[in-house]
Amino acid sequence: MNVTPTRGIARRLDLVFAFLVAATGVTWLVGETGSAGPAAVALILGLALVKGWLVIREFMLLRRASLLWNLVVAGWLVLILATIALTYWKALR
Amino acid sequence: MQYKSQAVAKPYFIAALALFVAQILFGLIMGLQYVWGDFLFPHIPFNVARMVHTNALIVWLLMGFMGAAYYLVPEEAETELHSPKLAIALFWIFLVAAGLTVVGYLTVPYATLAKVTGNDLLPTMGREFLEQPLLTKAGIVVVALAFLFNITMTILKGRKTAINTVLLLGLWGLAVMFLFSFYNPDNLVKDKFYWWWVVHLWVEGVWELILGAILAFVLIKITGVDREVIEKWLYVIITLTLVTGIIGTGHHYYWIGTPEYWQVWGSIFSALEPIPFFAMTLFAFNMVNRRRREHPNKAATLWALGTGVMAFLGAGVWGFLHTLAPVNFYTHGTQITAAHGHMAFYGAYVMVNLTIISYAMPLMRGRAANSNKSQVTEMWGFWLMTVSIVFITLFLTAAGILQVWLQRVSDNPMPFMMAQDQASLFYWLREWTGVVFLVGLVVYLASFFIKGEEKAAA
Amino acid sequence: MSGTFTTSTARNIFYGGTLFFLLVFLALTFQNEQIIPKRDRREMLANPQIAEGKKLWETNNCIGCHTLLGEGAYFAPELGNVVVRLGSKEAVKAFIKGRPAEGIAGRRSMPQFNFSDKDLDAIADFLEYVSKIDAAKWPPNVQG
Amino acid sequence: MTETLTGDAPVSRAAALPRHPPGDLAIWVFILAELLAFGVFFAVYAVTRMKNAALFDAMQPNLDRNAGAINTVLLLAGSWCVARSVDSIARDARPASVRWLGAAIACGGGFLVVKVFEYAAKFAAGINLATNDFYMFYLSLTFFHFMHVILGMAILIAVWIKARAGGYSAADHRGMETGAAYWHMVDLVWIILFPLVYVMR
Repeated sequence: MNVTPTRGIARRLDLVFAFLVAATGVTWLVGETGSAGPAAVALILGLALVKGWLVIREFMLLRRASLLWNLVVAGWLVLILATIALTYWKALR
Repeated sequence: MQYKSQAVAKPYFIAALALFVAQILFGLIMGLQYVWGDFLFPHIPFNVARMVHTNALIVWLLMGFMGAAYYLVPEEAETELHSPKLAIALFWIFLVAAGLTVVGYLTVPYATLAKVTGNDLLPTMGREFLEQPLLTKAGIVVVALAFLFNITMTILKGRKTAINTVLLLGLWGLAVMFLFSFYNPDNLVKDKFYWWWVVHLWVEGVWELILGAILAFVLIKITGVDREVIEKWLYVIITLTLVTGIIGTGHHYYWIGTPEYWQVWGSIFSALEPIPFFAMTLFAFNMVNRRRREHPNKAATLWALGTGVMAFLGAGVWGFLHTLAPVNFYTHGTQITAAHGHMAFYGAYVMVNLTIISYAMPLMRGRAANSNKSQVTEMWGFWLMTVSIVFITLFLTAAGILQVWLQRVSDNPMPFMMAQDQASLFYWLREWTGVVFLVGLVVYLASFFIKGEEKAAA
Repeated sequence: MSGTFTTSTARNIFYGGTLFFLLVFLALTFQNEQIIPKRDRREMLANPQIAEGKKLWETNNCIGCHTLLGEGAYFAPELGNVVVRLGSKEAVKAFIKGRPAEGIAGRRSMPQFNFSDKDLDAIADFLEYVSKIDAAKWPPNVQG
Repeated sequence: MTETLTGDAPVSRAAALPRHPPGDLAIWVFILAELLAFGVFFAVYAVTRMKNAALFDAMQPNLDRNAGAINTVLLLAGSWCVARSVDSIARDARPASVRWLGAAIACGGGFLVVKVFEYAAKFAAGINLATNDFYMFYLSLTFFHFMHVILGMAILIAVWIKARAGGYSAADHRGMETGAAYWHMVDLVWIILFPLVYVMR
């Protein structure tokens, strides 16, 4: 209990959580205002990227794992979001 | 061989191989009928030859699985079989029932067979792969239950390893799913829907547990790699198999009157089905590379590695080729399906049976491995059969692509029979390759009779 | 700490994962049963001829050569849409009836089953019923 | 060659293996398989939407975005609680670890309740998997995820029971890390699902 670095981890987790909730609020707001179009989609997909990254690194603790593991899981996240963005963009045209 | 009762596997393996020969002979008849339409007509029409071909396959694979179970369960459980006498009795019951069924197929018209065997009581016949008369189906259930009783009792009194647990689960699943063969509603959509619970959930479900268990057993024996390592990979692979394979059933529900959502679910999950097969190939090669002993039975090692590769190609790659709904819309029910079926059955289930037979038969005949000469002959059989099936698959794929193009895709779709005529070159090539396969099978069988310097049993 | 891989965890994941995907599959099956009444033309089964025709279809092992909605053997034409392809039930019956007992020299030949007119009616009714099942626009064209 | 034949080969291999994330490797194989399945599902959704953008845009406003957002927060909170629980056990703060786990399970339960209300409204409107392509995907994806939440909760409850019995310690809590990793995966998937299905237009 008296080891400072581990308390630091708890605080770090709290901050990550606070950020995740705030980001979710923004995404919700985009939905509530009925915002459509590339800018709104770029915003929510960008937020999803950051949220996913934080979950992977801080909650799943991949920051303790090797680069390969990070590449695989984060690569999944990037690939999916890129696919979504690409199909959205193509549907616009 | 460490336990006397393991020897009951021997008649099962011998009968399996005999039925294998029958299967191939009837396959050649059918192949010829594809290009020489009235060959043996009306005495052995195509549908009869096909019943014998497919049912002989199913029965011999089951015989092989049972033999494999009788062989490996006592060794895994470290105890004698619960009842060797029951195993032998069941063997004869099963063999006679299968023999009588084939005689029935060949000697009387199918409608007559249906009538005299009481199909009116509970109509179950006349559906693909489930053509067996009611009596035979009931016989299969009885034999399966008695067999499972024997195996389960053996495992209960002995050591419970991952291998015999997975094997037992696969065998019980096999028996349970077969019960759906008794459900045949008038509603064709429901009939087809639950028919797949037997067919798909067998070959892309519970049979793969049996396959995995047999392969893991042989790999432990021939490589000497730690059981712990092999068993945990076994669990991982069969997890992937069932995770993808169960919902993968949906790839049969695209065009049979079932809702469109199956096109999405079926495509996604069946597209992932190659993964466990790929994992299995990696696993087999990895274990052999990490081997801690040089087992004298090289032929068994070859069969084990071959199972991994060919199952991946046949079930994995050739399955993936036509599993996505937009592709399957054009390929459904064509020679593409036949191509996949041939390589998948050979690569997964024929080869795993030949793997355990190759490993266990020498031991049951009192030696660790066959003579070098015998093994070389067996390996010739391996290569002849395996290369043949690859070419049979390629020719059928070519025929299928042509068929799809002419009959389904082109602007002026050609009638079925005209399109078939266009593909006749490929059917001839397939038939000749089939002859080579038969030669391979004869060479393989000949290896059992070749003597020479043998190594004593360990 | 990292890099562990235990048999017991692998085993638990196997059992849990299998059970899980089985449940998902059963849920999809449940939904399937709710939706197919709109697609499978079960109301047509009020005509007992169709069940009789299906039985004749089965006990003569038609599936051993033909496909029905794409399933079966690939030796002879698809029959799910045969009533549409030949134009009428009468044409289907005439075709079945007209098969020569000794086959056609050198060609793939359909056996002469010697069906009674009543049997032929039942078979034609069954094939008509199959042609009306909503098979998601399959086959791609009338040639099956 | 000789090295592969010697008994100690696996040990030297283990040292060369990449540093794995916390938890048992078996769960990570399973997680990767699940991510792949979800990933393909998302991609198929995206492509179908691309081809039917008008239908998807017309249908999407019928979804309950509030419920979706609340559920997002519940899953994030659940994930956070589990992360705090693992952090607590790493400091050997066992009672705290158990409490955090309990909170995570409560969040998961909250998710399920909200989702059941959301589904009830849709089912009452006669919507099912055959209604149209949009609802087919909406129901398929959310239901598949819903089932994962249930599975994740089953795992968390098993971990919670063991934790209460004192089964984990700072020295050995790999089982808890294993369950935690799976639970975070369920959260991660929803982080994409929510904007994709409920918001993007």
